[in-house]
Amino acid sequence: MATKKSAIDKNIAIELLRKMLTSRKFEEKVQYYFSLGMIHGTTHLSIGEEGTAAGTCGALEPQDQIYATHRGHSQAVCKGIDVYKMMAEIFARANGVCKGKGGSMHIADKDRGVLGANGILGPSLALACGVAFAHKKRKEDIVTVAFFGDGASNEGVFHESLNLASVWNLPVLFICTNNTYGMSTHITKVMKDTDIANRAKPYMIPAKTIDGNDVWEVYNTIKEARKYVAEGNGPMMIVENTYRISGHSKSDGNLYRTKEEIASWKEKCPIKRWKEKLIENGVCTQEEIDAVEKETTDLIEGAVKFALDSPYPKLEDVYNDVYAD
Amino acid sequence: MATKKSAIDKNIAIELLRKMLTSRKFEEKVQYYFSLGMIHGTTHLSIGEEGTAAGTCGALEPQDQIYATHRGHSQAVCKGIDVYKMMAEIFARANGVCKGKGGSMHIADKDRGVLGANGILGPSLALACGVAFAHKKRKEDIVTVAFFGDGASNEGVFHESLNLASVWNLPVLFICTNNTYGMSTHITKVMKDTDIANRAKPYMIPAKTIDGNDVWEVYNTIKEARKYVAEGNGPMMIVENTYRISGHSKSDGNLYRTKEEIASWKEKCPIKRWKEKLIENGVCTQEEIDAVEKETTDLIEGAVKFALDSPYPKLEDVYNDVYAD
Amino acid sequence: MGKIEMTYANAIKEAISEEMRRDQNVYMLGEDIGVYRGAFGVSGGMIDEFGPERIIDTPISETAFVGCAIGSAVAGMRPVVEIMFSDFMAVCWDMIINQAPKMRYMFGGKVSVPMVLRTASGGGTGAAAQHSQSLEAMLCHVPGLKVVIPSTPYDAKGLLKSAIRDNNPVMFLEQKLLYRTKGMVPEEEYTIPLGVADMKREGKDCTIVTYGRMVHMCLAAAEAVSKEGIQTEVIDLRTLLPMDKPSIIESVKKTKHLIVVHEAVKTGGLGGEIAASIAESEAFNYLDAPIKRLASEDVPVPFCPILEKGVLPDEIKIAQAIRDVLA
Amino acid sequence: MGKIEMTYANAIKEAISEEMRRDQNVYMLGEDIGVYRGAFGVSGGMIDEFGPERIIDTPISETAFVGCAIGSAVAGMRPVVEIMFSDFMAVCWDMIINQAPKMRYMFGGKVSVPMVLRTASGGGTGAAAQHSQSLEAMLCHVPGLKVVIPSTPYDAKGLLKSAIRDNNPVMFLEQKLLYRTKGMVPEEEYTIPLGVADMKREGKDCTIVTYGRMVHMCLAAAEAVSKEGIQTEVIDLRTLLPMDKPSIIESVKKTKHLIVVHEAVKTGGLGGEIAASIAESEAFNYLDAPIKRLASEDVPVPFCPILEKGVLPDEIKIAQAIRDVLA
Ligand SMILES: Cc1ncc(C[n+]2csc(CCOP(=O)(O)OP(=O)(O)O)c2C)c(N)n1
Ligand SMILES: Cc1ncc(C[n+]2csc(CCOP(=O)(O)OP(=O)(O)O)c2C)c(N)n1
Ligand SMILES: [Mg+2]
Ligand SMILES: [Mg+2]
Repeated sequence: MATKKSAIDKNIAIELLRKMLTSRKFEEKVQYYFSLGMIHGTTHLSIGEEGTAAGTCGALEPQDQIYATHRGHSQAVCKGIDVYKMMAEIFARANGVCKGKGGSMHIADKDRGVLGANGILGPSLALACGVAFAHKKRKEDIVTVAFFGDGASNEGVFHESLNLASVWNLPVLFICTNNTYGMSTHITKVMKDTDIANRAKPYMIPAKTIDGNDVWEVYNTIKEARKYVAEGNGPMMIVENTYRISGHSKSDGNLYRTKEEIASWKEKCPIKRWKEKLIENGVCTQEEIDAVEKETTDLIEGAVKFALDSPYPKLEDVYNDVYAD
Repeated sequence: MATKKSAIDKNIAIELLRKMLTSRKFEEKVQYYFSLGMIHGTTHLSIGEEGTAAGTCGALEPQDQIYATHRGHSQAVCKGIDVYKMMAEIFARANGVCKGKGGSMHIADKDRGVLGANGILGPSLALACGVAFAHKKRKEDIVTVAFFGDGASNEGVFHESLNLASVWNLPVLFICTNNTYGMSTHITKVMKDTDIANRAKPYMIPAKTIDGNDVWEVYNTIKEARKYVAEGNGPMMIVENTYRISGHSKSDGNLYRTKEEIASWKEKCPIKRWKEKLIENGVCTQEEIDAVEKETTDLIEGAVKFALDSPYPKLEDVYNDVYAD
Repeated sequence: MGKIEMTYANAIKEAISEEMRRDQNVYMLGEDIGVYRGAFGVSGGMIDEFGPERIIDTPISETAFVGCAIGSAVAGMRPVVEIMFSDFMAVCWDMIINQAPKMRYMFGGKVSVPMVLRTASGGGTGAAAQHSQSLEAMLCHVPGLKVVIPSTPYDAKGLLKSAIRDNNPVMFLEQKLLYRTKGMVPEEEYTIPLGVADMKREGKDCTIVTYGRMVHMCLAAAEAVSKEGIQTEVIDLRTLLPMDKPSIIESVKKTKHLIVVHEAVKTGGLGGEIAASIAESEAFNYLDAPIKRLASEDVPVPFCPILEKGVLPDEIKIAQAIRDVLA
Repeated sequence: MGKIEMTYANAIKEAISEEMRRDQNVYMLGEDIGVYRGAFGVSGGMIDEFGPERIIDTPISETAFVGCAIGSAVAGMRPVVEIMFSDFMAVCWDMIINQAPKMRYMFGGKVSVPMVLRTASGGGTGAAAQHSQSLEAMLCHVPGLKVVIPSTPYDAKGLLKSAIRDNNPVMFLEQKLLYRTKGMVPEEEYTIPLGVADMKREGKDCTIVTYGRMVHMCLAAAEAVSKEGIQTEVIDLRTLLPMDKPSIIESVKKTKHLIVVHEAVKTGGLGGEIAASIAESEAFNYLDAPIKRLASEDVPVPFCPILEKGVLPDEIKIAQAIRDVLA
C-alpha cells in the first residue's frame, strides 16, 4: 500500500492542528494540576505523541469507534470526546464522562465513539474485534480502532486478536503507537525485529510503519486504511512511530533515557513540525495558527474551570452502575 | 536450513522403528482397555503421529527435556519413559509414573526428561522457556523441547513464549505437531496462512515445515536443529505435518472429516512407510523388522500385565504431594 | 401446562435455541460447538438450524473470543460464549474479572455487557486436576458478575433464558456429570429469575444449603436420614451471586442447624461465604450447633477414581454430616 | 541484637538481596525492575549489585515470564518474580492456578516449584478498578499455593526470606500503601516461619482477625476504643494459606467476640473462610455475639477519592464495628 498524499486541505490542516493543540494543552493542564496534588491517582501523558492521535482519529468517520490505551487522553480528545466532561472526570467529579468512577486510565464515552481506555495492556485488541464483529454483522459502515503500544504488542492477546480479526475478516484497524519504550524498557530489549509491522504478516494482515510525528502522513495513511477496512477487506495494522516526551506516569525518574534523546525528539515534536509545514507550504498564515492556539487555550481553560466548578460524586452513588437493570 | 539426510544407519533405523511401534502398540492397548471401561477418564491418542514423536525424541540427547502435549503418549514413550510405569499410570495405579494422580493427560517423569504433558493448551511453551533459561544459565548442554499442536498455536502464550525465547536466546526447540485439526476444527478455519512456520518469522526464529510422517526426515531435521540450538544460537521451530488417525479423544464421532480422508492418511502411516523404506533401501530384512514387532508387542504386553498387577493408591495418599517440604 | 422429559444438556440447548429464535442478537461462539456439537454435545444440531453465522466455531484463543463476545455485547449483541471446561477460564481470566464486570462501573454506567459465559464445571469424571475444578467461589468475589449453577433440566432452562436476557455478564456453570441426567420441563415457555433459591426438599430439623450436582447428593442423603426420623431441608441456591440470603436465613431460623455442601475444595470455597453470612445474620442466635461445611478435600483433583471419590463429598458423607450436626 | 529502621519496600529488597547473596539460584524477573527500580521502587539499586543477569527486565508478557519462572523453578532455580499490580495476575492466571500449584501433585511428587511471586496489592491510591484489587481470597482457594501478606517491614523481611527458601509456589502480596511505612528490623539475619499468625495487640474483650494494611487500621481502632475501656486483641494472619486457625480459636475462646477485617470486597472474601472456620470450630460455643465481617463494599474500586474512601474499611468503621459487636 503506497499512501498517496494529496495537497494539504486547509480545513483539514486546521482541524489536525486543533486536535493536537487541544490534546497538548489538555495534558499540560493535567500535568500541572497533578503536580499541585489537585488531581488524584496516576496519569499517563502522551505529550509528544499527538500526531498519532490527531492523524488517526482525524481520518476516521464520526460513527467509528476507538479503544484507547492507558496513554489515551489525546486519542479520546481527538476522537471528539467532550473535553469539559473529560477534564471533570480526571478531577474525579460527578459531571465527568464516567461520573468520577473511572479517572484518567478509564476515559470512555460510547456516544462519541470512545469505547474506553484500559488499565490492562492488551484486552482492547480483542474487545475491538467484538465491536467490529457486531458492526460487520449489522452491515454498518463502522470501523473499530484498537490503539496499543509497542510494549503491549508483547502480550499474548495481540496474537490471538490479530488472528481472529484475520480469519473472521473483521473491520478492525489496529494502531500501534510505537514510542520505543514500555515504561523504561526499550523495544530492542524485548523484540529482536523491532519493526512491529512484521508481526502482522503471519496473519496476512496488511501492515505499514509510518512516521507518527508527521500528522499529515498519519492522516493520509489512516484515510486509506479506513477505506480498505470499511470496504470489507478485513483488518489492517498501522505502526505509528513516535516518542513520549513526558515521563511514563506520575513517577518516572527518566533513568532509562538521556536528556539528549528527549531533547532530540522535542525537535521532532509533531505540533511544531506541523506548524512549520503549514507555513512553509503556505497552507495557513501565522495569524491563523495563533488563532487556533488561542481557541484551544480558551477551550482547555474552560474545561478546567468547568471541572473545578463541578461537584464531587455523592457517597451513595458508589453503588450505582455496578449492574445494569 | 537445508537438512542433509545421511545414509540410513541401521541401528538408528531400528531404534526409530522400535520407538514408533512401542508407541503404537502402547496406544492400541490403551484404546482397547479404554473401550472395555478398564481405563478411566479420557485419553487423547496419537495413532498416526508416531513419526513426529519418534523422529524428534530419537534425535535428542538423553539429558534433553521435553514438554509433551495432551496427545503426548508417543512423545513420552519415545523420550524413553518407563512404559511399564506409564501404563500403570494410565490404569490409575500406585506404581504409575505419577502415582496414579495424573493419568493420561499428565504423564511426566522428570528423571527421564519428560517434564510433563499438560491438560491446558499453551503453557508448556512458556514453561519450556524457563527450563531452558535454567540450563542456559548453568551452561549445560541441554535442549528443552516444547511440543504443541496446530490448534494450540492460536493461544496467546505461543506469541509470548516465542518472543521471550527469541530475545533471551534460549535453548528451546519448539515442535509443532501439525495434524491440521484442533478437535474438529480444520486449520483453514482458524488461520489464514496455514504454514505455521511463518509464525516464527516476526521473532526471527528460524523455522521449517517438514513431513512429520517421514520419520527419517524428522530425525535428521531435529538432529540439526538440536545442534543449532545447543550451540547457543537461540530457539528454533519445526513444524511437523502429520495426521491423527484416531479420534480426538474418547468421544469423537468424526463428523468433521470423511472416511476417505482418514483412509488416505492410513496409507501414509509413518510406520508403514518406514518399514517399506527400510526394506527398499536394504537397511533391514523383514526378519529384523518382525523381530522388532515381536519385541515391542512383548514389551507392551508386559506393561499391561505390570499395570494390571499393580495396586491402586491408598486413600490416605490423597494428601501427599500437594506441598513439598 | 404440558411437560416433557429432557436431559440437562438438551434443556440448555432448548434455552439457547428459543432465545436465538426470539432475538437475532443472540448468538453462540466457542470451540467446536458446530459440527462437533461441543465437547459435551450440548449444541448438537444447532448449526443446522441457525447456521455457522450464529453458531460460531472459534480458534483456540479463549482470550480473543471471550473478548470478542464482550465487545460484541458492548455493541448490542447478546453472545452466549462457551468455554469448554471451566478450568480454562484461567487463560482468559482478565476478560472475566477485569473487563466484562468492571466496564460498566468504570465508564459511569454508559455501557452494558449482556453476555452469558457457559462452561462445564466439576469433577468425578477422572479428568484430573486441570479439567475437574469447581471455581465458582472466585467468580462470586467479583462485583459486576452474576453466577449461576443449575442442578436440574428445569432450572437449567429457566435460568439460562433469564441469563441471556439479563443485561449483565452472567457466568453459567454447568455440571459435567449432570448433562445426561433427565427431568421434566414445561412445554410452554418459562423463565426462572436469577437470584432466587429453590427449596428442593422441605424439613424441620436441619438446613442444607447447596447447589449444582451436590443438590442430588444432598437429596439422597436427606432421604437416607429421613428413615432415621431426621427431616432435612435442602436449599438449592441456583444463583450464587447475587445470593438469596433471606431464604437461607428463614430456613435456618426454622431448623436451627446449617450444613453447607459444595464440590469445590473447602478452603476459600463459597461455603465460607454462606456460613459467614448466616453467622453474622439474625439467624445466628437460632443456631443450636456450629455451622458445618462439607466440601472437597484441599487437594488438586486426583486422577485415580478411588482417590477422586475419596476427596469429593457424596451422599454417605453428607448423611453422616447431618447426623453429626444433630448429635 | 541491633535494630535499624527501614521502610517496608526496603525490607523486601533486603530480604531478596540477602537470599541472592546466599544462593546463586535466586534471581528476580519482572517488568521494569532494573534501572526503573520497579513500579514501586522496591528493587532500587539491585541491578548495580547483581547485574542484569540476575535482575531481569522482561517483555510485557506476564504469561511467558511467570511460566518461565515456573519452568526455571522446576529446573532447580529459585525465581522471585514480580507482577507489577496484583490485578495483572489475571492475565497469567492459568500459570498461577493451573500450572505452578498443580504440577507437583499431578506428577506424583516428582517436581517442585520453589517460586515466589511478588505483587503489589490493594487500593487507596486512586488508581481505580483495575489497579486496586485485593485478590487474595481467590489464591487461597488453590491447594498447592501458599499465600502471604505482610503488614510491617519486620514481617515483610522475615516472611519473604522464608518464602524464597520454601519449596512451593508462594504468592507474596505486598501492600501498595505500606511501601513507604517504616519499622524496626533486626540487623542480624532472621526468618519468620510461614503459617504462623502474630498477635499484634493483646486484649480480652474482642478478637479482630486481619492482615496487611488493615492491621494498622485495626490497631488504630483498638487504640481508639481502649479509651472506652474495650480491650481488643488484634491478630495479624501474615500467612493466609495455610492459615493459623489455632491462634484464632484460642483468642476467640478468650474474648468471645470475633470481627474479621479485610480490604477485599466482602462477598467471597477471605472473611468468609475465617468466619466459617471459627463458626465450625470448638470456639463457636464460646461466641457471645455473631461473627462480624468488615470489608470493602461489593463494588469495583471507584476512582474518585471520596467514593474510594467510602468503600474501604477504615479505623472509624472498625472502631464502630467493635462497639457494635460488644453492644
Ligand atoms: C497486563 C499489564 N501489564 C503491565 C501493565 C503496567 N504497564 C502500564 S503501561 C506499561 C508500559 C506500556 O508500554 P506500551 O504498550 O509501549 O505503551 P506506552 O506506555 O509506551 O504508551 C506497563 C508495563 C499493565 N497496565 N497491564
Ligand atoms: C486452553 C485450552 N483450551 C481448550 C482445550 C480443549 N482442547 C483439548 S485438545 C484441543 C484441540 C487441540 O488441538 P491441537 O493443538 O491442534 O492438538 P491436537 O489435539 O490436534 O493434537 C482442545 C480444544 C484445552 N485443553 N485447553
Ligand atoms: Mg511504548
Ligand atoms: Mg491439531
